[in-house]
Amino acid sequence: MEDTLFKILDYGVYGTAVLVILIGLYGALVKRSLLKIVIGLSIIDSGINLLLVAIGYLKGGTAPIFSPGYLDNPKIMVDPIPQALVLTAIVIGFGVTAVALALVIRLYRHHGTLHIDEIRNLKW
Amino acid sequence: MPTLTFSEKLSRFIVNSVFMMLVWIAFTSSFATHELIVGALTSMIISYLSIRLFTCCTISIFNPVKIFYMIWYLFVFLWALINSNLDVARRVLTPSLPINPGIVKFKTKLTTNYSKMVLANSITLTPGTLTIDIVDDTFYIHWIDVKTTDPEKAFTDIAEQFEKILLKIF
Amino acid sequence: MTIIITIALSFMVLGFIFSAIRFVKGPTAGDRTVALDTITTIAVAAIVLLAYVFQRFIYVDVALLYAVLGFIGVIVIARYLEGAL
Amino acid sequence: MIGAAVYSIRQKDLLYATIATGIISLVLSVLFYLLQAPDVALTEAAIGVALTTIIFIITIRNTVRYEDEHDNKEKFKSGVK
Amino acid sequence: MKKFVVILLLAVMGYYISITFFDIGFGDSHLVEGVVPVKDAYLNETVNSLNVANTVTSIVVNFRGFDTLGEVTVLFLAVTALGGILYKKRHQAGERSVLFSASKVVTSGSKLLFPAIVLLGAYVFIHGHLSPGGGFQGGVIIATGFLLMLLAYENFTVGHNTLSVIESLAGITFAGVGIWGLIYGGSFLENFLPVGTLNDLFSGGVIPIIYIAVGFKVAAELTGVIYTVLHEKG
Amino acid sequence: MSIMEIIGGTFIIIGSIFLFLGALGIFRMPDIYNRLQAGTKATTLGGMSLILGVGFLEPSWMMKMIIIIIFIAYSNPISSHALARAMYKRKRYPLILSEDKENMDAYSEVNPHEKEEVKS
Amino acid sequence: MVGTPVLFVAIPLLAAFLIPLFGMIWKESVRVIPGIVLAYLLVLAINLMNYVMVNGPIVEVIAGWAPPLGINLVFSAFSGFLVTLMVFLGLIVWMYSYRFKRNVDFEPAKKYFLLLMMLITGSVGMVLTGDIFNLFVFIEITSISAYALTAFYTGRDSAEASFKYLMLGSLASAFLLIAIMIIYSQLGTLNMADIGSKMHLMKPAYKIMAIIFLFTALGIEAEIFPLNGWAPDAYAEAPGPVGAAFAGIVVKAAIYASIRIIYTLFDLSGAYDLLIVIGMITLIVAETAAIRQEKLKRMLAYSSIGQMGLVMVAFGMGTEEGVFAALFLMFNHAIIKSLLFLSGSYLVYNSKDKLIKEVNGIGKFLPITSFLFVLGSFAIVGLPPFAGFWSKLSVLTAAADSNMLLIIALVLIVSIIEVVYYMRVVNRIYFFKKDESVSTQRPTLNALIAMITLGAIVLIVGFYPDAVTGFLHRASADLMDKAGYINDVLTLN
Repeated sequence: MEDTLFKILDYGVYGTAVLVILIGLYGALVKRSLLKIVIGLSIIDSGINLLLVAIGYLKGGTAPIFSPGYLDNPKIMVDPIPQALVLTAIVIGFGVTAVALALVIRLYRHHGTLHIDEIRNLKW
Repeated sequence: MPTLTFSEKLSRFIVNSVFMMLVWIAFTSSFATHELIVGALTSMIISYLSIRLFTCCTISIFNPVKIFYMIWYLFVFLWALINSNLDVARRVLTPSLPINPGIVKFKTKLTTNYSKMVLANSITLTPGTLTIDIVDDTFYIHWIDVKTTDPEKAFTDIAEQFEKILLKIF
Repeated sequence: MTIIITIALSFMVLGFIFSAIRFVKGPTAGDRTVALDTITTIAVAAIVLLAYVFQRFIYVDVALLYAVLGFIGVIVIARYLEGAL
Repeated sequence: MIGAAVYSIRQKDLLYATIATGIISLVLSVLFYLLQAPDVALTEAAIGVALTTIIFIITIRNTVRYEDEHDNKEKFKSGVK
Repeated sequence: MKKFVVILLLAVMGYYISITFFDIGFGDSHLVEGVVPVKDAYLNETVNSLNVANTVTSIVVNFRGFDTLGEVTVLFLAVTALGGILYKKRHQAGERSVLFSASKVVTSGSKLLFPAIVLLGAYVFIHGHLSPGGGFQGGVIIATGFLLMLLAYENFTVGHNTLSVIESLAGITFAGVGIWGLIYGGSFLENFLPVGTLNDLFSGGVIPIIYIAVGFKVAAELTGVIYTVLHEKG
Repeated sequence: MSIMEIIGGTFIIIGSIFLFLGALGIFRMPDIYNRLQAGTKATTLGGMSLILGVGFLEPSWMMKMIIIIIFIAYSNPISSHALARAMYKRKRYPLILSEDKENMDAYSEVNPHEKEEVKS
Repeated sequence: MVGTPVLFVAIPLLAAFLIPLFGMIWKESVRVIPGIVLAYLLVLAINLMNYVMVNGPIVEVIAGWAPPLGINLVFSAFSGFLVTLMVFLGLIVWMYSYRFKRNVDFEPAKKYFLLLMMLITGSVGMVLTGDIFNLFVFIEITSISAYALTAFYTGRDSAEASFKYLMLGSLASAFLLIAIMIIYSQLGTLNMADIGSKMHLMKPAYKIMAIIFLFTALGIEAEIFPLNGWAPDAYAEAPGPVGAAFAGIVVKAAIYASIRIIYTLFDLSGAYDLLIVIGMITLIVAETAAIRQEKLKRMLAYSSIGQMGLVMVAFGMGTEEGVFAALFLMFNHAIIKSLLFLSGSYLVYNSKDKLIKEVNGIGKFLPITSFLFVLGSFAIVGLPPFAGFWSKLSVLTAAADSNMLLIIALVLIVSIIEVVYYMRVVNRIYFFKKDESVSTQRPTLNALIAMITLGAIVLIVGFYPDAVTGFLHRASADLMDKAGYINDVLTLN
């Protein structure tokens, strides 16, 4: 039972994460709507978080929580550090998304559109 | 927001704290002393802060008769839920989709908001019906297989069994 | 026991697939939200079942959270569709 | 999850894209859970289930719902925005 | 044309990232030979000298507590930035976030559920060192409860001053505990309380205190975010 | 295999079948209200029964399982009710198959129909 | 020793949480508290610098765990020098913007000063930290403050500039996280010294991937060429003092981080060549772009990017003279570019488009401000008696020592371009006729004091360069000493 589960997880996880990152990048770079760009950025964040957690994974491991019954075997626990980092990264990503959406609202208030070609006053 | 007398506040506070405490014990699933102390403190603080919000019932809810009716209601409700699921299964699995949907209405005798809410939830989970709106006393029900459009008959079909018990509880 | 859990999980995966199809097809926003709601419930069940598979009681907290908060997301969308927001 | 991501990028209606991000978050949370990271799954669940949705939806309410500007004008004329 | 170039670029990038990570390998130790990873030390110290069950919590709050301080600050800054970006000279009179209340089912339901959600949040951050979860998650849950109330009622308000007072007090608690550790133990955020026994509610020394402070702070901040954003009328 | 395991396994199988049927119902039903009907009921009971089954397999988990069940049973109907009301206000009128179109839609006395059907 | 380096982060954070509370009681406190904090930090920095000059670097440990486990802060001669510079500039910017434009109202003032303080704190944290993930957190603190400050004015384009910055910034943080994870998956640690000591074990392919991602990420913050799209817009649309803070503080921190990574973490020799090539391209592109600008602040921004390219080139030489020259350039650039931004924003105070032609003949109306601007222009192009001359000279000698003749030629050509566009502005200030439609604004007293302090420093360093070169030699020696750094951090306890 668990073996089949691990086989599914095996290489699919990295593949999924990389694909999600690429899709998000595509959305952020190609789409012309500001909201789509923000959605793309948040998708990139998801992909990165998945990648980070996948790095800390250990086959047959269990969560690094020493609850009763799991007190004396730290060897089978998955790596806790990437999880701690991802915790931080998720919260930071949320903050950035909120700020980005506030900027989108303000741009709309001034320009009356979200289309990036009509907003572009400043040259790159 | 209505102003509350002291006794009302006290009774709400007690009811609220007891419920919170039960929920806390369910969350922790443990009877260690520390957990119970912290749980009691937390539930008291929260119930004190939300004393205006949690207005479901007074201390009289601990009356044994009411508790008996509550348990009975639970059984009636579970029976209806299982029935409704068999009903859904039958409809979904039949290739021709035997449905005849429509919206009917009926009036209820319940007065408080909470009892209406419980009734609406029960109706939603029982065979073939889905509450769409409550306007004052009138329930508007989406019925997957309309048997009658007369409010009285619809009431007997859909909600009577629940309302009888709910009237006793609230 | 293993075979029972395998069967249950495969049923859930099938359910997920059907909901996903409804999500992609669904003509209105409401249909898509119904699909989201269903997927949330399936996820709650799956998380509890997997907690049993992994034999860790503390994992159940995740399911608890989804059970409590899952419907708030639906209400957000419903309130927007209602025109209240 | 990949499907939901592709969908939310390709969908013209931003509301549907937002609901799709909800599904991405849910699947992501289950994946974290499978990778034995309940802490992260809990965080992703708590943030993704309602908070992200509400800020996206409020932005949509304050701006436009359709990616294509022409669509918006059509909808605006017929009174449903 | 631009699309094509971007896709090509992404394909190249994706190829290189993929081969790197596939080469690193999934699900087993991929360290360079002869390196002792930090995680072993973390796992041992967590049980043996801190007596905290959840290693992730001990890392987030104690070993790498500085990151958490920064993270809380990021949220605080996000609230400030939202206020700054969406600032208007004066609010129009009668401006409401939600136009009308929801139906009776939703209002009564959320009224009943609200204390339970807050209790769940409290449970999550009080038990942060024993079970998954902690300050952030608990705070987010409480903020979601407030979101529910704000959505269901047209005239539910949250005191803006109360929020900022709670936020400031919680932040001061966090930084103050850190500075107390500096004075008492010699380094910032050092633990100065007895650590208790493993898997007991009162264990882990200073960790639960910090997590409770973080919980209050995150709850106040996110409620502030929701409140600010809800009152923004385009 | 003890008696508890048999009970738990039965509940789990029943639950998963109902979850699947709920999803199938969402897939097959013709309009949003019927989908909500199928979705809410079947998934609620399915989830409840499956979680109860796990509770039987591990009796010490029972209390938490019951609280999860209570929350599911409490919040699912609320959300589907809110969604149904929102869709009606959004002018997505229910599909009516029978001849008697006037009486079959009682809710139209509160929210009168408008001619034009709008894509939502 | 009077304090520990952790106070550089802890005290501003404590103050940031206190400001809303005090703001309810006494409204002026939202302006006063950041000033007090920055002044205290300056005193602290100077004290710690004195200590470090005598006793060697301070390594501070957080939460009582020795470095591979806990996070550590390093206050060495190099980082301490930059911290002192940043805190000093922060104080100047604070004094300048005490009652600047929108800061008069209570709510905006509260947010402005809070964000400004956090911007400085984040940059200081970036310089001090010895942990690679902590670096990420501080970068995020800095960038969020920067996004909000860029969009601080409610004009049309400020939000656009800020959005552009935000987009690139989030890509940067994504890349940074990927790089961190590649390194972590191989070495199992996040501490910079620990990574540095184990880096030779890593496979070269991974090293290249990691350094590409790291460099892309930090390059966005440090305005390196293909990634500097955000910079001119952000500089031009942000409030004047914030532009100075960007040029003087944020970019310095980003440069520090990338240099620390290349010098201490990695042992790739190709990285130095990469630095030189990228720096040269940045230099040429930015300076040629600067000459075409019509807006004053955009011109200054492109000039700033060009200077950063020059700093990169100097670091890329890899010799101790090169590092010394780069540090000298950074110091001069921080002081002079801040002076230019501060005085320049009074020159175009009331105009809407901030065009260069609007400064015509302004020398008669604002004599002191114009004089300071001209002083800054002369100094930055490297005319002999001013500060910029010595730094350019040191770059040239360092290049000559390493036999890099191409760099010498390049620096000379670029200097000529700089002379052209700066002298154009100076020419307009003094020898053109005033356009009557443009109204001028006299600087307030605190702004004047701030600008004059900077001008005085420019003059002092110009006539007496030995005032800083001692520190700089010490700092550059410190940067080159990789083994010493690793030893200091890892042998704690």
